[in-house]
Order: sequence, then C-alpha cells, then structure tokens
Amino acid sequence: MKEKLNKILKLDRRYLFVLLTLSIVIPIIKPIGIPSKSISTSVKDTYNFIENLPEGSTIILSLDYDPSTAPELHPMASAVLKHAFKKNIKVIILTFIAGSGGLIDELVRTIPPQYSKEYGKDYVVLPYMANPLAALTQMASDIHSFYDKDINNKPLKDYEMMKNIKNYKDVAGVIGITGTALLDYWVVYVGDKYGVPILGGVTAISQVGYGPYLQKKQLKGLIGGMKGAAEYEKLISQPWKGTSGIDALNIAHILVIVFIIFSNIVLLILKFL
Amino acid sequence: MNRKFLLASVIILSLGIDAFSNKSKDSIKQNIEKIELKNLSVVDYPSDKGNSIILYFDKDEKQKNFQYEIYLSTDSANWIKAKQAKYDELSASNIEIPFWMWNKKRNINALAIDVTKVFSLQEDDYFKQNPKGFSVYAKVIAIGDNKKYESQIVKGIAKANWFRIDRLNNLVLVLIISIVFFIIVSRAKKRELFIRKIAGLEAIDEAVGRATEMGKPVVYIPGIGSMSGISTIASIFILGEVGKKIAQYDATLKVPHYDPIVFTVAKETVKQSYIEAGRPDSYREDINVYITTDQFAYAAAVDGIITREKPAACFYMGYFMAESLLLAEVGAGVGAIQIAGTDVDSQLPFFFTACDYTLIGEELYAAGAYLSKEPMLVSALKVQDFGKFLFITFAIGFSILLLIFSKIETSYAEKLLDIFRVR
Amino acid sequence: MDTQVSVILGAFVASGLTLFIFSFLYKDNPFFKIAEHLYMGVGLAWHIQLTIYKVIIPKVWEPLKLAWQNGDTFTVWMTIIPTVLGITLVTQFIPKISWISRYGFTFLMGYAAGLALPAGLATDFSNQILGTIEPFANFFSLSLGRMINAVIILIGTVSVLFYFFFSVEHKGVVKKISNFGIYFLMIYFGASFGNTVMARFSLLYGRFDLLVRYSQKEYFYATNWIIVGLLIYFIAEKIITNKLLKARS
Amino acid sequence: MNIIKKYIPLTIVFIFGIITLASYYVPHRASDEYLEWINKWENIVSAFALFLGMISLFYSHYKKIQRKVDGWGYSLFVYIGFFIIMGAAILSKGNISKEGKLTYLGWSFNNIFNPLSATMFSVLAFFIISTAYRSFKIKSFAAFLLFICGLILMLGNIPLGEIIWDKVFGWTKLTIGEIKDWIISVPSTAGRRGIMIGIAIGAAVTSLKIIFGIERGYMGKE
Repeated sequence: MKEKLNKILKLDRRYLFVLLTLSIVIPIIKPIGIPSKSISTSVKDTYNFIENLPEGSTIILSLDYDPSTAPELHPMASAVLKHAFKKNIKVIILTFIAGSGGLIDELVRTIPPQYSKEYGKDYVVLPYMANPLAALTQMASDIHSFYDKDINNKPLKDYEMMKNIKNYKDVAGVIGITGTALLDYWVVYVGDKYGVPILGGVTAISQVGYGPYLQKKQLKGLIGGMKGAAEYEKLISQPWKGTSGIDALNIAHILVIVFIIFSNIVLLILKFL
Repeated sequence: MNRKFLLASVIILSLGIDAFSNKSKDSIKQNIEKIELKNLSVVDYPSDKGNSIILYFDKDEKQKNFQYEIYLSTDSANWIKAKQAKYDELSASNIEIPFWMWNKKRNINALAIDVTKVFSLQEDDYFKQNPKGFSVYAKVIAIGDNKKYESQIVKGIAKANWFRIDRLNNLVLVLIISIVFFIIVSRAKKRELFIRKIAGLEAIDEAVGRATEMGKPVVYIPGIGSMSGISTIASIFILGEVGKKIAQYDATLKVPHYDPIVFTVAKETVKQSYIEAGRPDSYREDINVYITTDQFAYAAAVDGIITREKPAACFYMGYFMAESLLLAEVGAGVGAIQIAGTDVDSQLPFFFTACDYTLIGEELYAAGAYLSKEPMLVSALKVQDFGKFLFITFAIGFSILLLIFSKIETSYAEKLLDIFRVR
Repeated sequence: MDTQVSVILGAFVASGLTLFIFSFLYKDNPFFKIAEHLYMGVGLAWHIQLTIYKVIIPKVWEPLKLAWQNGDTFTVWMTIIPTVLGITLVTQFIPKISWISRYGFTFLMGYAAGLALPAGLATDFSNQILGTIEPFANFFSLSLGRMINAVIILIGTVSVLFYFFFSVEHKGVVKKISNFGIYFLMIYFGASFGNTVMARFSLLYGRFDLLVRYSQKEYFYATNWIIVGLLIYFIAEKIITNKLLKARS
Repeated sequence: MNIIKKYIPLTIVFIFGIITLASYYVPHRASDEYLEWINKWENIVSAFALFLGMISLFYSHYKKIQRKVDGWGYSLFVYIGFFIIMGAAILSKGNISKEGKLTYLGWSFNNIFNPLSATMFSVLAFFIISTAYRSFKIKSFAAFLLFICGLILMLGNIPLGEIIWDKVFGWTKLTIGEIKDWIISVPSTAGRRGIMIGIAIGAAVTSLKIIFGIERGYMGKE
C-alpha cells in the first residue's frame, strides 16, 4: 500500500502534461461557454474612468508588453482602445518594450477602422524608446522635444490632435498595460510626481503586488490578468480573446486544485500508514 | 436705394448687437458700484515654475450669496475674465499647498490662477519673454443683491521659484535617511553591530548533518543573479558558511553556476572556507561547476544533477525567476531537505510550499549580513531597520493622533496628513 | 508579404517553432535546442534593429547631419558627447582599456540614482504611510467594513515589519507580533500563487489557440504536419537507440 | 592614472547624481531645461548599452564554434536567427507594416519572434501542474493559509469557480469575486506593503551609495 501510494505521488510528470494539454485544447475546440459573472471593483474603476472622461479628451496608452505576456495583455489593450474610441477619446500610444511593435501594429491596423477613426486626428503611435525614465520625465515639460517624430517618422507637431498637447497637463490620464515594472515607473515618476491619474493593466502575477498602490489610489484602476480582460470585455459588451481565454482555462484551474488536494491527502494517509 | 439699404442694415446690425450683448447692457444699466475688498492681493504661487498666481481677499459674511468674477490684465486696461465663482467656492483650503506654506484655515476667498492659460500664451515663449517674472493686474467684480460691485485694482508678479517648499517633507526624509546611513556606516566600521539570529540558519546545520549521516551530497544553487545584486552577494556569504560546515563534517558539496563572474567568486569563497575549517586537503576544483547563462538550459541541467546525485539537502539562495518552480519540484521529488531564500516575491510561494525552510525577502540579506559581518551589508540592513522603525512609529502614532483629532479638531488631522503627502 | 504563400509559410514556421519548444517537455532534443538558440539570436536582433531604426538613426544620425549642415556646433556637441559616452560602454570587453567604460556607466548610474532616490521614497515610503493612516482621519464616518479594513491593514503592515526587524531579538511580544505578520505574508503569497496559475495558463492558452487555428484547412494543416514529423522523429530515435543498446550488450 | 581611471568617473557619478536629485526640488525652468538635455543624453547612451549584450552573446558562441565544444552546431543558429531578423529589418527599413500590409520584418515578428518568445514562457504552465501534484505540501498552518488564499483566487478567476462557489457557499450571500477582491485589497496589501518598505529604504541606500561612490560594483574590477 505504502509503496503504491509513493509511486502514485512520483508519477511521471509527462502524464500530467498530457492532462493539462487536453484540459486546455478541448475547450478551445469546443468552448464550455460559462459566462463570467462578477466584475472586480478595480476593473470597474478603470471602465468608469474612461466612461466618465469628457468627449475629445486625450489619454496616453502605454503598451509595454511583448509576445511572452500578450495572451493576457493584448485583449486588455484591445478592449481599452475600443472603449476609448467608442467614447470619442483621443489616444496616444507609446511603448518602451522592444517586442511590442508587431502587437501594437496589429491593434492599430484592425481597431480604428471599426470606429472610423483617423490616424493623426484621433490617435497617434509614437516610436519605441529604450529608456522609459528619460521619456517619462521629459513628457512632463514637453512631449514634442522628446518625441519629435511619430512611428512613421513624420513630425509629431503636424498632426491635428497633437497641436494642443504639450505635456501631462493636457492629458486626462495614463493607462499602462504591461508585464514589466513599467507601471511602477508611471506611478513613481509621473503619477505621484506630477499628479496625473494612472491606471493599469497587468499580468495576473503582478496584479496582487499592486494592492498598496490601489489602496492609496496611486493607481485609479487596474485590470488584472485574463480574468480582468474578460471582465472589461463584458463591460464594453465586446467579447474577444479574454472571454474565450478564461473559458478555456476553467478545467485547467480545477485540475490544479484537485491535484493539490489529492496529493496532500495521499501524503496524510502515508503519514498514518 | 443705396442709402435706404445702408440705413436698414445699420438698424439690423445694431439690433443684432443689442440682442447679443443684452446681458452686458443690463449690467451697465445696473451701474457698477465701487467696493473696497479687504486685503485684496495677488501673490506669486509659491514653489512653481513661474506661471501661476494666487489671488485672495477677506471673506465678508454679508456677501454670502454673492458671485465673484475675477478679471486679469497685463496693462490694467484690457481685462480678461479668469474665473467666475460662488462665495463658497473660493476658500483658502482649495489651494493645494501644504500647511507650512499656506494657512488653509484663514477666513479668505482664494484662487490659484495659471496666467498662461488665461492669456493663452505659449509656455516656451512665456518663459523666454518674461525671465524676471510676469506682472499682472487683477480686479474682482462682485455680483449680488441685484447689484454689481467693482473692486480696487491690485498688482502682482508671477515669478519662477528656486525651491519646491511643498516637497520639504521629502527633502527632510532624504536627509534623515542619508544622515542615518552615514552615522551607521561609520559605526559599523568601528565595531560589530547587533543582528538577531536568523531562524533558517539553524536549519542549515541540520541539513548538512543529515547529508553526512546519509553519505549523500549537498547541492547549493546560487540563483541566476549577477554579482551586483544584493541577493547574490548574500548568497555567496551563506555559501561560505555552508562550505565551512561541509568541510568540517566531510560531506560533499556541488555548486552549479549560471553566471561566470559569480562562478569565479564562489570558487574563491568555497576554497577559503575549506581552509578556514582546517580541511584544505578535501577541497576539490569540481565543487563549483559553470553550466550556462541560459535560464532554461541551466534549470534543465541542474534538474539533471539533482535527479542523478539524489542529494540529501538542496539550498536555493539568491535571485530566482521562473526556474524556481522547476528546481524546487525536482528537489522535493528526490526527498531532499530543501532550504530556500530569495527576494523575488513572485517566486516565494513556490519555494514556500516545496521547501522545508524559506528565507523571505530581506531575511536573505540579513542572513548574509549575519554570517559575514561585512560592514557595508550590515549597515544597509541597519538603515532598512531604521526605515521600518520610522514606519512603525509613524503608522501607529499618527493613526492614534488622527483618531483623536477626527473627534476634536479636523484641521490638525489635515496638517498631519500633509506631512506625508507627496506633491 | 500578404500573399497566400506567405501566410501558409508563416503558419508552418510559427507552429513549427512553437512545437519544437514544447517538445522539450517530452525530453531534451535537437529541435528544442535549435529553437532555443534561434531565439537568442532572434531576440537580440529584434532589439538591435529597433535601437538602430528608432534611436540611433532618428536621434543621433539625422540631427547630427542636419546640425552639421547648418553649422550648429552646439547641437553637434550635444549629440557627440552622449554618443561617445555610449561608445565607451563597449570598451568593457577589452580588458586593457575597460576602465573607459566607467565614464558611460557612471553617467547612467548617477542619473538613475539621482532620479530614483526622492521619487522612490515618496512613492514607496511616504505614500505608503499615508495610505495606512489616511482612513483614520475620518474614521468615525466610515462604514463598519471600512473601519475593520483600515485596522487590518495597519496591524498587518506593522506586524510584517516586525517580522523583518533584525535589530531586536525575536522574543516575547515581538515574537508574537512577528508570527502574526507571517500570516499576512502567507495571504499575499497565496494570492500571488493563485494568480500566477492563471497567468501561466493564459500564456499556454495563447499558444494552443494559435496551434489549433493553424491546424485548419486554410493553413494547410500546418500544426498537424509538424506533430506527425516530431512523432516520427521520436519513434525512430527510440528504435535506433534501442537497437544500439542491444548491439552493445 | 588613478585620476582618469577612478576619480573622474566617481566625480561624474556624484555630479550627475546630485544635480538630478536636486532637480526634484527645483521648480524653476532651468531644472526643466537640465532634465531635457540629460534625458536626451541618457536616451542615446542607453541605446549603446544594448550592443554590450550583442558582443557578449556573439563572442561566447563564437568561442563555442571555434573550440568545437559539444553541441557547437547549435551555436550557428544564434547567428542564423540574428541575420534573418537583421536582414528583414534592413529590407523593410525597420517598419513592421506599410500601408496596412505586413513587411518582411512584420512577418518575421509574427511568425518567428512571437512564437519563440511566447512559447518559452508558456512552458512554465506545465511545471505549475507538476508542482501542484508533486510538491505542494501543506505542512503547517502558514502553508494552509497560503493554500486557502490560492484556492480562493483560483476559483474566483474562473467562471466555473463562481458557479461552484454559489452552489456550495451561496447561502453566505457573499460572492467569490467579493472575497477575492477583499483578499487582494486588504490582507494581501498589508503583507505586500510590509515587504515594500524595507526594499524601498534598501533601494534608497543603494542610490546613496552609488552617488557617493561607496558602491562601485558596476565599475568593474579596480
């Protein structure tokens, strides 16, 4: 008995891998379709922030994620962008992460046409910069002196929406969607220093760590992980990859829980045997 | 014909103007009376770049239902309306500067105005053209009791300041930390400073002892940090201590490396500890092995070592990322006593569940400092302790004070909060 | 590059590389190693090309050229000095003159340290004290729930700090408080464990989603072909090694 | 020689450190102007830092190929990967798309860089499952607390968890989402804040050490 149980505990992990694969692939092919019910307050806060902005105001969308965290963060960026366009809010997109280029490109190729938004009038994309610290500090006095050109290498000053934008004072808020510490940078070097409202979208891993900033309202709202993305998609009633993603993860989560409980029960039995 | 047309158009035009400026005409009819607003003044907004002013005047109970219109001018001839506000909207507490610069309880009407916005000036030009400050005239028109009163005209200058007095609290904090740091460093160089025993370190002895009993090796993994990280430095000092114990007990040690510089440093450290333990003869060059500077390949190779050698004890000390998961799981699988320590929060849950003992965050630094007594490590830890002490005293003390003030005098509470407010 | 061919080729390359890496889960193999090494080169090249096209050309080369033509010596110097500082970094690899790189590094470090010191203390110290004590300023007007939360945060934070306090021996009351602190740490770790699970699974979902998409007809069943290929390799390898082992014994 | 090798660099770090520090307290336009040019400088200098990584990677794999160490053939793929992307970048002049169409660089991003970097990290999901099965030991009350919080977060993160919760604990009138939010925003905030303070002071001390030239690890060997 004891040996058998020990053997079960030391099961070749490749069997577990197969189980996990099936638990995610099958729901992708055949979705379970349980709707997500609850909406967390921090996601709701983010939604309300954009919802309550006056039409025509401008936000900065700092998209600092690369393919390695895209499944969680890309749906958030897409949902926020859609929401902003729906509310006729102008968006400045920028990035400090090298691997984000293709993902941002995908967003701006697909989303603006759906809302008949025009480049330069309703949104601009700024080029990648290697050093966030310098950019974040510099934009407090003059955006144009740091970003003189946009991603297409044309003078930023020539675009209609950028004519009245000089520094953070002309911006209604910043939403940083990132899998790195860049959101901390926005809070430390921009939010607290210049009093700009900062909101965020982060991976589930770092979400919990932002508790203190949220509690102190240094962050006005936070979208966390795929669940957060699904919630935001629900709020704007535009289900996309966040919704279908969280659906596919149902079984895998249950698998983890069952495994932990199972192995601990086996351990307990072993102790008394 | 021509004249008739002209006449008609003049009439239409004047009618139009009439309709258009109906309000202003009314007010002219109303006769603006002069009024002397007490202490009406314009002062420079403190601690700013030089584009704002504060306008204030004493509150007058009789004007409770009044509306105020504030006008600015550069030459006291052409006036621009800067703001329209009700009596209650203009209080001293609206101005967001801390209590050591501004008395929020003063019974005045006050308003901060950005002059570049009012005169629609380009910021760059504004600063270039007015290096010595920008003079403004201001007047207030008070509307109430179906009458209009015009105040006296006052003059003020918006000028650039050289110090952000509102960030004085931050400066004081930086200075306190710096001074404490230098005091502690100078003391740490002279004599040993006390650090309490770290509970996890006793477990090290036990683990090494068990390895000796079982005749199995000990694997020490210093993580994937570079030599400049505090966690790696601490880890190397702990490695020195572990090495000493191992040399004493005559057990075997294996240290796989990720970073070539850490590898060289660790080699020296282990050699030294074998000498100190009086067993230089048992030291072998292959205790430390360099694997590779690639996260997953490193993890896979270490996994291989653990599965093959089946160590009695595994140490994971230093900077770890996702590989923590891969390593601790395999170690637990071979039944080793596992002791971990890292300052990466996100990896701690995995270590905590899979290891027998885990040094959490700063505990790792403390363990390094405790074992090495290195003055720089010890003094940094002491300053951190001082910071925590400050936090504890402030948090508890001020919470109690705030509780008391919230019952008796709310303005003190505001002042207390100002001390920590970040601007 | 938007033709049918490039799309199908892309599907094969993308699903191929994805599966090469996953094949590591079965065991270490040449396909994984190839993908892994490719990744190092590709990742680096991606950063380098970005730096060249988004920083060096627009921020160094073009302004320098323009300033040179206009005889604007000030701008020329203001561009050349940081460029030289940047180039000094590279001397790090030549042991004899590696000290030159100190000029570049000291500049970067001084700037970053000066910027971080006051801002870091403001955000992670002052503001955190404020966040802890602020609810007490109007404590009696809060709802019961909020009152309790404010007290929990205060007690929790302080007891965790006691746990990390190294200048006093952990005995008596101090020990009790710090033991209480451990529970708050555990709640934090537990929450971050739960969320890490979701985060890692989300990434996996992203990959599987793509593989499933590429297994469809319009992508010429790219995923399926690659899986079949890998299976053949692993089976063949197993047969050959078994034979070799037999031959040896 | 010591002067140029040691003291001038230390002076540089001190001067830039102190002036940048001071700029936090100076509202005057001069402080803005200083930050403006130093920000531009930093942008340029840090761009070159990347070439360090390039040189060290190229060198270490060159050595492997040269010495024909085990598996040196794989090192060739480092160069192959590098030149594929650089070639695509040069052909596309660094643009990912042009007039709504993907360039060579965009194609390489989508089909080479993206799958490689995304898959590398998704592999970790598999190890989560094996950790859960093989090494998640609930051996103390603290570990139990960790497990319970993890459990609540996991259930709260999936729709199925919400349903299970409502079935079992629906009578409490609390939703799992509310409990999850509370854990993140109250007790876990306290735990995290406690960790944060020490680290923040530690970082401040490190900054001080750097500015005053006490910490010189980044300068390399003396």
